[in-house]
Amino acid sequence: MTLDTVKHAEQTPDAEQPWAELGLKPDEYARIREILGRRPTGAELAMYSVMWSEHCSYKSSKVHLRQFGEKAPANDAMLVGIGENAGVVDVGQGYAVTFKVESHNHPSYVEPYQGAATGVGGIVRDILAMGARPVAVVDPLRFGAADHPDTKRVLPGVVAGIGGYGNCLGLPNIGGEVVFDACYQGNPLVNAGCIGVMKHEDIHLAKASGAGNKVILYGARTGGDGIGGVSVLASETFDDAKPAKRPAVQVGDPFQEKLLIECTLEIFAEKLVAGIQDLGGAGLSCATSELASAGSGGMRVELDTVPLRDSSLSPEEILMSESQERMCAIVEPDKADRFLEICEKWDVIATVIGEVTDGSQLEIFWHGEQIVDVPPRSVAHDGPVYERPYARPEWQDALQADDAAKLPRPATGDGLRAQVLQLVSSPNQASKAWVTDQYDRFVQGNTVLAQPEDSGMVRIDPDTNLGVAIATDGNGRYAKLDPYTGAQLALAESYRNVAATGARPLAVSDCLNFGSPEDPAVMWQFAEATRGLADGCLALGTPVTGGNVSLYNQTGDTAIHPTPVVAVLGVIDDVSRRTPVAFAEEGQLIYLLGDTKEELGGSAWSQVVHGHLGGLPPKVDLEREKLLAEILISASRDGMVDAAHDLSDGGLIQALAESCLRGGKGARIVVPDGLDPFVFLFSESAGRAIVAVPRSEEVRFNDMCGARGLPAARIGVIDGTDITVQDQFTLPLAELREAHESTIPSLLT
Amino acid sequence: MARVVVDVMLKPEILDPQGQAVHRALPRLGFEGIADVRQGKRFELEVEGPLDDAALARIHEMAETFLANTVIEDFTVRVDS
Amino acid sequence: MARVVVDVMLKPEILDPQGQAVHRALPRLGFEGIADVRQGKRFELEVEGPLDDAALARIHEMAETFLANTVIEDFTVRVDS
Amino acid sequence: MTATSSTAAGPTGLGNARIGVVTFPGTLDDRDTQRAIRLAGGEAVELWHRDKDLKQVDAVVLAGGFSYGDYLRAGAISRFSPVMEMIIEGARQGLPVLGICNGFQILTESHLLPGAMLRNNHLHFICRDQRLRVENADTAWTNSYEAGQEISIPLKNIDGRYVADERTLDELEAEGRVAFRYLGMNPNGSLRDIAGITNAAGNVVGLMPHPEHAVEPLIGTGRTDGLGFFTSVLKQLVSA
Ligand SMILES: Nc1ncnc2c1ncn2[C@@H]1O[C@H](COP(=O)(O)OP(=O)(O)O)[C@@H](O)[C@H]1O
Ligand SMILES: [Mg+2]
Repeated sequence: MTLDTVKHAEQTPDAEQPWAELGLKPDEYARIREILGRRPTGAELAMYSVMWSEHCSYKSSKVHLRQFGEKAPANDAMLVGIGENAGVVDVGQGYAVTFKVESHNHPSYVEPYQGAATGVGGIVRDILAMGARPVAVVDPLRFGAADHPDTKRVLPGVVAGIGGYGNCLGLPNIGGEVVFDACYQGNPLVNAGCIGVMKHEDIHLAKASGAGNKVILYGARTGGDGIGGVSVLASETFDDAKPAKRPAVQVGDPFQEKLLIECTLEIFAEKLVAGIQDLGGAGLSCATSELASAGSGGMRVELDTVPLRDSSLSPEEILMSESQERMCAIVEPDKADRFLEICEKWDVIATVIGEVTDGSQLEIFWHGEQIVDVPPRSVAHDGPVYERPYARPEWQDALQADDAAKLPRPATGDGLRAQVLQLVSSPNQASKAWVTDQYDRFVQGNTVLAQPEDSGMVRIDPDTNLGVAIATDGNGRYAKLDPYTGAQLALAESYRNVAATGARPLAVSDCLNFGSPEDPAVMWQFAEATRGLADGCLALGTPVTGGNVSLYNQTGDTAIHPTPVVAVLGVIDDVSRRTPVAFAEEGQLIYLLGDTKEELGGSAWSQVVHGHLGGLPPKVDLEREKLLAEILISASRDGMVDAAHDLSDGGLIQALAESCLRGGKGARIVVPDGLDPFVFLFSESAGRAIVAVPRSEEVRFNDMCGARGLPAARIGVIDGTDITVQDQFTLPLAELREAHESTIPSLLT
Repeated sequence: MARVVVDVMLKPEILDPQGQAVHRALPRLGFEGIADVRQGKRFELEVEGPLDDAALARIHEMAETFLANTVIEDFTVRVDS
Repeated sequence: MARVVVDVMLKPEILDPQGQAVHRALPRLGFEGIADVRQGKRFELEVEGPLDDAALARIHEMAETFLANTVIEDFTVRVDS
Repeated sequence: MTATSSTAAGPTGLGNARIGVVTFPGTLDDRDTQRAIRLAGGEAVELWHRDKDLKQVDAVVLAGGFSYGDYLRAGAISRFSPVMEMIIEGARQGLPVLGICNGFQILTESHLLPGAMLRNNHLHFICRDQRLRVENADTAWTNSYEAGQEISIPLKNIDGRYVADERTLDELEAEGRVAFRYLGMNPNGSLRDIAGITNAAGNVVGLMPHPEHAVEPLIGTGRTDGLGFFTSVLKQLVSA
């Protein structure tokens, strides 16, 4: 067997290399040769190919993502911005919060349980690597048509995987989304987000500095996971027959991850690490090159010291392995023993695999022979950047011209009633309890609000009641009609959801799910959505702190709807002031805040009743969103509202139904003067919410809205056990509940 | 009635956290000398009618498409006697 | 190295919802003629050293005290050949 | 995020009682259980699975979670830890021991309580607010309740189906050792709707639902029905 050492590479400049099989373009391969001044070794080629992939290098999206920095609003809360494992914001009282959303779409289609489970595992390690204790997870999910047979395979598996992993880690699941649309049939979206909490002084960064510091790999043994492509290298470099089989799917071990969390937190508490990085995509290649390039010196790694699960792995494969539940820490020599001791306490395997050098190169050795000698930055950060061509698709105009206003509407109260039932029982609008009851929302004993509340909320300090809230939203239908506006609507909705619970929106993370960047139409959608999101964040004063891009989400030539998912993080000084969704007190007054216009493009009604997608999505007015949020937050702080629910897909009637069902109380509603009952019930105008105002607070609440210029219309009162829309229809709660709650179970069981 | 057993095991290259946890616990319980443990599933099927080649072929297909997830698992079918 | 297989099945009187779920799904998938399905666990142990009576006795004890919970489960130990 | 509040004497003034909370690898609800003990007025003492002494605690809680990932069977691996040897010994001599969820599973695996826990009959993890009836209010952990009292506390597990043979079940019923029963829908197929049981002496109690998640009005379900478990044992320790 010949090892492709650096020396060997120098001596055999013309050796054929499988760069194309590894996904590199000719010019990319040429650039690697230029950087190194020779041909890369097999191990180097493996590292470059994976680190320069779309997934790791963001080569197609980078030029657009820059706007998040360029247009970032001035924000004192931002402690760590884009570029680290996750952003960090100041939430007061010395606490910092880190949060991020990531995708695990493709693996979840192949093996739903494990794909989703390892998706949770990955995002939790990102949060942990910042120095934080993970305190909650969220899971925005999208599946194909609810009644498609494959959805019965994918959805239960994904949900069981997210629950199986997150529940076992002891992380409350406090929010997320479940959306069905045929466009996700062959390509479900499994996004997962995590929040972590730490004190300011505990923030850790991924950097390797200080010559002589130890590089410690700890956690699971390294197996042949996720190295598909690189096996071609193994077969190139090894004379003996085919390499052993490599797993097509990664299996998560949540127990191992739980140990990793507790062990790492104990290590943080004793201040034993100088730098730390989780191992995710691209495994050791990514961790070592990122740590080294962020530090001041170089790094030397003895690859044969890496503990293996499969002894047949080649050095290239070890470098590329994406085995789960591993972390890499930089530790001062005199702290290494204590570090290893804590790992031993938690039954976590830990190995010194190298050290930081005063050189500038990342050098990797295999049984004493050098197989990698690269400038780490060239691997981690100097990947290719594409200015992919983009063009507004020619079908966009026709789509927007196909206005939902022309769709037939019910003319009678009975007709409205029937469509209300149809709406609230449709898969997208129906109760998601079948899914969310499989998630532990109570663990850690700090959950103040969880699904189906507008945002999840956890207490982070039991003494002061300081808390944080998070909501995630995205609407691919809106974004398909207009990606710029669609991205802003996702942001606005998430922002509104956080404010509705009484928390002040602070910062944003996103997961941008799109089709192939090689399709100019998709690239246009991506460019428009990122521009919309960046402009929106600037207007709302909530910076993007980090996120994730998932491209190539398509089946054959058909891309998914452009689906930017936006997570907004908020802070609340005293969680006892949180506002729930439930209408629970008879006699309280129901107010509709904001303006209702006739906006049905992309609406749930157009989808459910007519199977239609066309026209323009609702307009966005971010100044109005800010005002609405201020009113909701003030009203919560001053005890003027006992319940609030934002209006989004499904419009007023959907929100009203949810608040009534949650509280177990009915409502008597009057259609405001000048509004058509149908538009009043089904329009999806943004910037709106309904609130329950105790009678004693009505004057004060009205004065506040009046003084600040927010339209507030009294539309009814909490009462009885029916929802009655005066002169139109009456719907018993029991009938509504049956419609709302039976859909998902009957589709999936 | 005939009994057919389908054994489903994770493929050797796939991580088996359960088997590992069992393996790691053994020394603590005083059991030495076990080099590895893998944990899988065993299905016992009671088959109506004659257990001819056609029936076995059907069970094989059932194992392949349903009882095992061949992305990560291998299986064997055998008649229990 | 010798391989010993320990099969662990729920006692017949204990409800096996996993087996039942499999059984119920079969007709939908087009598989008829299966009267019952039970699902259990299979452990494959790689044993170091000679597989003599003493070793087998130890494995039997391991199965009885650890691999199976004899309140609810039966087990069998056999050498894989 | 450690709760540092009220470690001293709590509302009931029973602060001298030391209650151990065991952490196994994979235990999740240990910190919440410690908090619940402090809220009830006791002193929470951390016990580690490798500990070979019980640090002079007056009672022990085996907290919920997924010890050893629940691999093999829930509770099967934890049962063999050094700390369990001490606890099994102590329990036989009257030490109050409460097993919550995974802790209950460990107690059955240890044969401190009869029967076994199996996968829920619907095969899913289930997280819900669960109504229970306290059937036996004479144990170390239930004396703050009235027999027949209904409480609501969170249930969250995938291996929550209690089974035992008929003879054992009859015996449990006859001796009043069914401590809690599910009300409304049986959430997992547990035989005779059993949610929790006690040993004959009443010092060892196990149940699947989580009282420690129902001790503060703001958090979780918003109810405090679970606090009584912890005040019960404190009361019993003072009067002992
Ligand atoms: N859509 C996005 N919006 C903002 N930041 C992003 C986005 N996508 C990626 N980033 C940032 O780019 C950096 C690299 O992303 P990623 O490779 O996902 O991180 P990791 O290596 O931790 O998985 C991170 O700081 C991430 O937050
Ligand atoms: Mg990372």
